[in-house]
Amino acid sequence: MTVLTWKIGGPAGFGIMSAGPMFAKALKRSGYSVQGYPEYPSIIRGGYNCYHITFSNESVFSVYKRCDILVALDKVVFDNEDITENMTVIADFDSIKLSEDIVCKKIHIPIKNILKENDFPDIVKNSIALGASAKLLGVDENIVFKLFEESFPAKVVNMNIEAAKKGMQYCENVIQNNFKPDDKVKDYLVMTGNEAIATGAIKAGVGFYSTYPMTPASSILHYLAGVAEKYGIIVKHTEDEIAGIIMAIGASYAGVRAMTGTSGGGLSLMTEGVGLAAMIETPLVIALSQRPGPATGMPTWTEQSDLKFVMNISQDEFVRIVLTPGDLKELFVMTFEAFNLADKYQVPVFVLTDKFLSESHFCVDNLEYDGLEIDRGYIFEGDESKPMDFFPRYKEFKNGVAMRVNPGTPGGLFKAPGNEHDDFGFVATDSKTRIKNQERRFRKENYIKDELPLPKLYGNENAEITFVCWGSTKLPLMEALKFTEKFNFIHFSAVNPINWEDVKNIFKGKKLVAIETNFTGQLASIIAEKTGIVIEDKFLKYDGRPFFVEEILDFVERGR
Amino acid sequence: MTVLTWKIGGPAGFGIMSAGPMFAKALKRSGYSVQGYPEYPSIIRGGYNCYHITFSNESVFSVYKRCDILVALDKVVFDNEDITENMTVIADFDSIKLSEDIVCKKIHIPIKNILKENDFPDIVKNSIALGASAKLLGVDENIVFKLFEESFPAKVVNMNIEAAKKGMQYCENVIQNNFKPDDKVKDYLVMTGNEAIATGAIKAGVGFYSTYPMTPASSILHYLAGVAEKYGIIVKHTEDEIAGIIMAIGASYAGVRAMTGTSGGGLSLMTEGVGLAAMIETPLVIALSQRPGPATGMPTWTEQSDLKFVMNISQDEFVRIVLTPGDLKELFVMTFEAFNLADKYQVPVFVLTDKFLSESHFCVDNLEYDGLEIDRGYIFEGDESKPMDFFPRYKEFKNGVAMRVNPGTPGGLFKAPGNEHDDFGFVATDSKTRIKNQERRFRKENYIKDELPLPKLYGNENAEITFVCWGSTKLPLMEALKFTEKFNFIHFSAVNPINWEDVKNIFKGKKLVAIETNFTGQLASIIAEKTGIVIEDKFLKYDGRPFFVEEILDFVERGR
Amino acid sequence: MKAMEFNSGKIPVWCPGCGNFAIWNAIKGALADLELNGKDVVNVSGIGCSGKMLNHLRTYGFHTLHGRTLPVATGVKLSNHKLTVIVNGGDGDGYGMGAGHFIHAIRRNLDITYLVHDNHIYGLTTGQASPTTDKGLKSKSTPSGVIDEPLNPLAVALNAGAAFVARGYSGEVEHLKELIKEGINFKGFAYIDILQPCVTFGKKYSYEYYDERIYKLDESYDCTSFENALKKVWEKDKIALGIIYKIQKDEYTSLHPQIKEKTLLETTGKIRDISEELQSFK
Amino acid sequence: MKAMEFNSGKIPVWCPGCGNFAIWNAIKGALADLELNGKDVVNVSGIGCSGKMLNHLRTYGFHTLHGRTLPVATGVKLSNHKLTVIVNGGDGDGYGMGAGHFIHAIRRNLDITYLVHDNHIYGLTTGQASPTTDKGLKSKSTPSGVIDEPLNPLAVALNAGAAFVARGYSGEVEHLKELIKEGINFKGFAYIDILQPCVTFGKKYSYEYYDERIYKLDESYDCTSFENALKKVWEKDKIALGIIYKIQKDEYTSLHPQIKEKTLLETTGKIRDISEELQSFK
Ligand SMILES: Cc1ncc(C[n+]2csc(CCOP(=O)(O)OP(=O)(O)O)c2C)c(N)n1
Ligand SMILES: Cc1ncc(C[n+]2csc(CCOP(=O)(O)OP(=O)(O)O)c2C)c(N)n1
Ligand code: SF4
Ligand code: SF4
Ligand SMILES: [Mg+2]
Ligand SMILES: [Mg+2]
Repeated sequence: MTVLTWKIGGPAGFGIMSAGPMFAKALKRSGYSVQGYPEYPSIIRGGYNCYHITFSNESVFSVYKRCDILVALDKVVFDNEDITENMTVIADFDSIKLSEDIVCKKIHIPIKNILKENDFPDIVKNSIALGASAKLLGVDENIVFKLFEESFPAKVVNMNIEAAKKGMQYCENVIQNNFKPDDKVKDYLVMTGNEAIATGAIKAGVGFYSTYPMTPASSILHYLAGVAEKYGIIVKHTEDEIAGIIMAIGASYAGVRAMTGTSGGGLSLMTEGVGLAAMIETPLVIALSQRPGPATGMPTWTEQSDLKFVMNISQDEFVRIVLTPGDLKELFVMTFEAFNLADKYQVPVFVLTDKFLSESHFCVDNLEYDGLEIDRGYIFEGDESKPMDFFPRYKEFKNGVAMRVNPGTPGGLFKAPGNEHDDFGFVATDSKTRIKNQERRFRKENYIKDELPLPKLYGNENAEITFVCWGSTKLPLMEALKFTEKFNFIHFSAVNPINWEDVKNIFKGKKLVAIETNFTGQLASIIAEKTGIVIEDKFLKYDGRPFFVEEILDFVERGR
Repeated sequence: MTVLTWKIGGPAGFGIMSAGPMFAKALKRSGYSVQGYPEYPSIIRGGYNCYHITFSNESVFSVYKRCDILVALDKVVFDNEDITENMTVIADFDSIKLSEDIVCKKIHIPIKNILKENDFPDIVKNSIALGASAKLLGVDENIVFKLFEESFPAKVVNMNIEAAKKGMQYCENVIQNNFKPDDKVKDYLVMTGNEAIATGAIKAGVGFYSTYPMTPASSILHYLAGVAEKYGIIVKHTEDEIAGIIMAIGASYAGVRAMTGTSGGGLSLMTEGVGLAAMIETPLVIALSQRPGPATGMPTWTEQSDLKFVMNISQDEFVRIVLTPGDLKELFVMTFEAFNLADKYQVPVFVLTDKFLSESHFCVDNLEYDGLEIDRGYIFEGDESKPMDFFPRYKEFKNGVAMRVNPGTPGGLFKAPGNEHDDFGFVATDSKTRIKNQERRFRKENYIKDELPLPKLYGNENAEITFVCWGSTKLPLMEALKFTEKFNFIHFSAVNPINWEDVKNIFKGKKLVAIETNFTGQLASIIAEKTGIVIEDKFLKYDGRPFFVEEILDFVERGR
Repeated sequence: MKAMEFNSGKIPVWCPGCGNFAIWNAIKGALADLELNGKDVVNVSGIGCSGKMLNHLRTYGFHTLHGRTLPVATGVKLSNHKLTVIVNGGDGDGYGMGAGHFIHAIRRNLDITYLVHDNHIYGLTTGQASPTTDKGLKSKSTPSGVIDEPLNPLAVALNAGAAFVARGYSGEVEHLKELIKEGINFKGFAYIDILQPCVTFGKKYSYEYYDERIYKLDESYDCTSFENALKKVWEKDKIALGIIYKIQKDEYTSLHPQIKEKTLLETTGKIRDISEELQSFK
Repeated sequence: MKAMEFNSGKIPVWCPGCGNFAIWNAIKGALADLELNGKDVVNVSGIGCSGKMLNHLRTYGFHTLHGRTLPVATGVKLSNHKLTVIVNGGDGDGYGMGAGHFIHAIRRNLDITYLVHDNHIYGLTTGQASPTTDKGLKSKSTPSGVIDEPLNPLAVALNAGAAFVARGYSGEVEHLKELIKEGINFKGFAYIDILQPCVTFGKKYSYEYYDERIYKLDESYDCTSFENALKKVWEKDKIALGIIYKIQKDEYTSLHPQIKEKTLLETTGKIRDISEELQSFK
C-alpha cells in the first residue's frame, strides 16, 4: 500500500473541523506527506461532518473514496459511511445499537465511560480519538501534545492531553505499513488553498481587501482580517458584495493594491463592478472560490462551474485575465502575479479556486521563492510645474496600456468614468473615440498572452488517454498518475488570454478527454470556441464532490 | 431612386424626438413604408439630437448613412452632419454664419422671423419644419394637421397648424420621386421594437412587470405603466434592478405571468436573480435591450454585445432560452411565445434587443395573428382531500419538467428553494439527488430545441457570401439585399438551445462571414463553441451605431 | 389547525437552546390561533440560521437569496393578496444586504409581516459581525473589534415611515406569538424585530442579558404616538417589548385598482385583445 | 486657487435654470475658500444629471456606477486619507439604488462630504419618480400617480446615526457654499441634502415653492441636540436650511491603526517578508 487514508466523522458542532486538520499536521510533523479533505453541510449543529486524510511517505495530492481507518465519534457516522470489512473503525461500540452487525476491524474505545470516569466534557471526545489514532499509526505522542498546546487555551491543554492518553491506552496495535517517514517533510507547510491565496496576496503587498463573507471564500477574509493590523492592510467586511467590489475599486483607483474575493453568488452581485473596473482600467484582483449552484445551491460543496460565467461576466466585452491554479504553489504564485498583471495591464484578474482547493489541506515544501518581484506598471510621477493640469490618463502609452495616476499627483488630474470617454476621461461617444478605445483596450491581450502559462502536460507523453483539466482537478489526476501509465493530462493553470495556436500544438495527436467537475464541460466549451477543436469525450462529475482517485482509475481502466 | 431619406436635427430639448416619429407616421399615412432612427446623447439639454427616416413605396427595413433631405433646426446641425452637394437642406440660413460656404440644395425658411412675427414660442420650430417637409415631399397637409391633433394638447394645436402652414409657404417644389404610394400601407403600424415587446407581453396576458428604468429598455416600462390599469397589469418601478427581478420572480412563484426588462447594467445587477429563477424553476421573461458598455458605456447608442453574457450569466449552469428576434414581428411573436416557453419549461427566457431595434420606428402590416395561443404548462390543480399535504413540486412529470403549483392550492405545499433540494423543495445535498436534479433540469433542453426556430436563410441560395447574423442586424441586411445578389444571409432569431446539428447543415457549402455590432463576434464564438465551425471572416462594428446599408454594400463590393 | 399541525416534519437543525426554536413555536401558535390554513400562508425566508425556519413550517415556502426576502414577498402578495405572507430573515440578511429593500418596503406599506431574527451576529456563516453587532466585538471578520456604529433598525424603520413597529423576544414566546398575530392582522407592513439569542456565537446577547433588561409595554403606553415610539426605540439600558408604534395608513394593495376585486392571479395570464392598442400605432 | 480656476473648461449641459449650476458654483467657491488644491480633491459622482458635476470640476474625479458613489468614496478615502473626498449624487442614485450604502456609510462616519442633489425626480432618464417624489405625482413610470410614501432621507440619516446632517438649497448659493465648507471641515461623514429644482421635470419643487418655505437656522438653534434635529427634519410647511445636526464622533480613519501615520498608499504595495507567517503552517 502506498497511501493510507484516515477519516474522522461526527455531527456538526463536535469539533471535527479542528481535530481533522490537527491530525493532518501531526502526520506531517511525523514525516508524512498529507492531504486533508473536509465535508460538512451548511448547518451549525446537527448535520454530518467528516474530515478525510490521505497520507504517505511519498507526496500525496488528493482524496480517495477509500477509507482505511475510520474514527466514528458518534453513531451518525454509521448512517453516513459505507463500512467495509477491511476498514479499521475506532468507535465506542458499546453505545452503538446493533454494533454486532457491523463487519470491520473494530477498535473499541469506551469513550462514554472515559468521559464519565474522568469528568471530561463532551468536547474532548476528539482528543481521545486523536490519541487512539496516533497510537494506531505510530505517531509520537509528543507531537500530538505539542499541537494541543499550540491550539487550545492553556487551561484545557492538560485535560486534552489526559484524554488523548486514555485513547492511546485502548489502541496498542500499530497499523502495518512500510512507510519510512521523511525528515524533510517534517519542515513542510500544511495549508489550505485559501491560505495560499491570502499569503500570496500579503507577499504581493496587498493594501485593501473588501468583501462580504461567503463560503467557501470566507476564510480568505478571515485570514487577512486576522493579520490586517500586523501587515498594515485594511480589510473590510462590507454591507454586501456590491460594496465589497466597489470599495476595492475605489482603493485601487487611489493607488493601493486591492482585492476582493467571493463565491459565485457574491460574484453575481459584483457583476456590474467588474465592468466598471475594466472601463476605468483600474487594477483589480478577484479571488473566486466556486461552489455548486445555481443560486444558493450547495454552499459547502465543490464544483468547477463558474469558468464560463467569469469569461463572459458583465455587459459588453473587455479583457479579463482568468487564472486557474491547481495546487498550493500555483495558488500562491499566481495570486502574487495576479497583482502584477492587474497593475501592468489595468484589467480585472480572476484567481479561480473551488471549495475542494480552498478548504482542503495540502502539503507543500515551501512558498518563499527568489524571483518574486513587484511590478506596478506605468505610473505617472507628476509634474509640479503645472499641478492643476489634466493628464491624458487614457492615452496609449505602450502595448495598449496607458499610464495610471494616483489622485494627489500634481498635473495628473483626470476623470475615471464608467462611461466611454476621451483621453482625459471626459464622456465621449463619437464613433472614432469609441473605436480607438475598444481597439486599444483589447490590444493588451496580445501582450498578456505572452506572460500567461500555457497548459502543461503531466505524465508519460505517449499515454493512451490525455485528460484535459483546469484548476483543482490537477490534484486527483496527479494522485492517479501514480498508479497507471495509461493516461497523461494537460492542465490549464490559466485560461484567458492565452495563445490558442500553441494550445493546438500541445493537443496534436492526443486522444483528448475533458475532465471537469461541472455538468457541461466548460473548459471543453472554451477550447471549442477558441480553437474549433471539439472534445467529444468528457468525464464530468457534478455532485458537489471532487473526483476521487479511484473514479479516475476506474475510468481509465474501462478505457473511457 | 428606390428609397429617400429625410433627417431632422437640433439640440436636445428642441423636440426632435417627437417631430421625427410624427413625420414618419405622416409618411406612412401617405402610403410609404418608413423606418425611423434616432440618435441622441445621454443629456437632457444641449447635445445633438437627430432622427433619420428612410421611406419608399416598397418595404424599407433600415437606416442609411445617406441623407437626402436634411432639416436643420439649429446651427449645431452643421457641426454634426456632413453636408453634401446633392443634399436638400431646409434651414433658416439667415441665422447661420458663413452659410454661403455651405454647398447644397438650400431651402431657406426664415424660422426666426416667423416666430417673431407670429409671436410663436421656440418649440413650434418643429412644426414649421414639418410643414415645409410635408410640402416638399407631397404629403397631404391634412395628414400633418391630424397628427398634431392627436399628439398635442388641444390648446396648442391651432398654433402648430398655423406654424406648419408658414413652413409650407416657403417650400413649393416637390422632390422628384417616382414613388406610387401604396394604399395598403396607410393601414400599417409604425412602432418601435420596445412597443412590439410591450404589446406582445400584453397579448400574452402578462400580469406583473417590475424593473428599474434604464435606457434603452425604459420605454417598455413606460408603455406598460401607461396601460397598466386598463389591462389590469401591475407595473413597478422598484428601488433597483435587484428588486426588479426578484419581485417578478415572487409574482411568478405566485402564479402570475411575470416579466422584467433592462439593459446590460441592470442585467448585471439581476445576475443572481436569474440563477434563482432557474433553481426554483419559476417561469420568467427578461427583455434585454443592449447598449455599448462596459459599465455605463454609451447609454443611448447601440451594440449587440451581451449575447455571451446572457448565455453564461450567473453562477453554475442551467438551461436558459435566448431569443434574438430581428424585427417587429419577431419581437412581438417571440415575446408572446417567451411566456409560453417560460411556463412550459420553467426556465428564464431572454428576449434580446438593442437600442437600434428598441427605439427606432419600423413599419409592419399587422401584429394580430390567428394561432397565438396561451400554454401555461403543467399546473397542479390541487387536492381538497388532503389540503395540508406536501407536493413533489420538483419531481419530473414529463420531459424534465415538473408540475408547478400556485400557492393557495390545497395539497400543493412545497418549498421553493435557492438551495439544491429534494422533490418537495427541502434542502438536500446528497450526491444522488444532486445528480438527478441537474440531469432532469438539463433534460428540458432536448425538448425546447424542437420548439425554437432554426436560423433562416434570406436571399439567393447561391450567393457568393453568406452573412451570419442575429437580432437587429437582420434589418440592414434585408435592406442591402435589395441592391445586390452577391450575398445572402442566415439570421438566428434564437440562439439557445437550438439544434446545432441542423445548423451545421444550413451552413454547409457556404462562405460564411459573421456580421455583428460588437468587438469579438459573439455569435461566431458561440457557433465555434457549439459546432467547432470557426468563422474566420468577420465584419464587425463597435462604435455604437448600427450597420448602415451603404457599409454592407461596400463590404460586399470589396469582396470581403 | 393546531399549532403542532404546522410542523413540517423536518427536525430543526438549530443549536440546542437557539432562540429560533421559540420563534418557530410562536409562529405556529399564531397561525393556529388565527385559524389560518397552511395552504394559504406563504413563508418567505432569507439565508441564514433564521432562514431555515422555512423548512419547519407546514406552509408554502420560498427560500430566497441572501438579503432578498422583501422583494419576493412583495411580488407574491401583489400577485395573490389573499395569501398571508410571513417573512423571516436575519439581521445580516435584512439590515446588511437587504437594507435598501427594507427602507423601500416600508414606504410601500404592503400587508406582509416581517420577522427579523435579530441575534446581532451572522449565525450560519460562523459568527461574523452584523449591522447590529456592538462596537468592539471581536469576530472572524473583525478580529480587532467592530468599529462601525451598530444600527438601530427600529429607529430607522420608524423614520422611514413604518406604520407598525414592534419588538419581540425569544425568551417570551407567548408574548411573541401575540405580537405575530397582531402583525398578521395589521393591514400593512408589520415589522417585528425579535431579540433572538444565538447561543453559539452571540456572546453578549444571551437570555440572561435580555431577561435583566426587558419589560413589556402595557395598556398605559400609547403606541400611536410617534414621539413615544421614538423615545422607546432610543431607550438605553431597558428594552421595551411589544408594539412600539402602530398607526393606520393606506395599505399598498388597496392602492391598486387592478386588484380591487379579484387577485392578479385570477385576472391575468389569459390572452388579451389588443386591437385597440394596435390601432394607436396606425 | 480662485473659484473660477476650479472650472474644468467643459461647458455644462444642464438645462438653463437647473439647480445644478448653483451647486457647481457653491462647490467651487467652497474649495477656493478652503484654499484647497484641485489635485488633492477627489470628486466622486453618481449617474444622473447630478453626476455630471464631475465633468465640470478641475479636480480628480470618479464617475461611478449608478448608486455606487459611497463605496467608491470609502475605498478612496481609506487608501489615501490625505485627499479631500467630495461625493455628488442624485436622489434616485443615493436614496433608491444606493439606500443600503447610505445607511452603512453613515455607520462608518468616514471623513467625506456627501452632497445629494435632491430634485425629487429622476432627471437624466426623463422624469421618473424618485424615492423623494410625492405621492400622487404622475411620471412616466407612475402614470396614475406615485403610491409609495416619499422618503424623509434626513430623518433616516439621523436615526441611522449620522453625525452631520444639513440641508442646503440651490437658490441660496452663498449659504450652500458655507455648508459645504462646514461639511468638508467636519471630521466625519458630512451629509448635505440639497434642494435642487429640476426646471424640466420637477413640477412642484420649483424655486418659487422653496422660496416661500425656506428659512435659515441661526445661532439660536442648537444643532447638537438630537431632539431639535428630529423636530427640524419632520417639520411640515416650513423648510429649515443649515446644519440640522452636528456632533463629534469617532472618525473612521482614526480607528485604523494601519493608517495612523502614513497613508495606505504609502505603506503598502511593496513586497513583504512572510516567513513568520509561513512558519505557522509547519
Ligand atoms: C450573496 C451571498 N453572500 C453571502 C452569502 C453567505 N451567507 C449566508 S447566510 C449569511 C449571514 C447570515 O447572517 P444573518 O442574516 O444574521 O442570519 P443568522 O444566521 O444570524 O440567522 C451569509 C453571509 C450568501 N448566501 N449569499
Ligand atoms: C444599473 C443602472 N440602472 C439604471 C441606470 C439608468 N439611470 C441613470 S441615471 C438614473 C436616474 C437618475 O436619477 P437621480 O439619481 O435622481 O439623478 P438626477 O438625474 O435627478 O440628478 C437612471 C435610472 C443606470 N445608469 N444604471
Ligand atoms: S449558530 Fe446561533 S443562530 Fe444559528 S442555530 Fe446556532 S444558536 Fe441559533
Ligand atoms: S433635467 Fe432637471 S436636473 Fe437634469 S439638467 Fe435639466 S433641470 Fe437639471
Ligand atoms: Mg443574525
Ligand atoms: Mg434626481
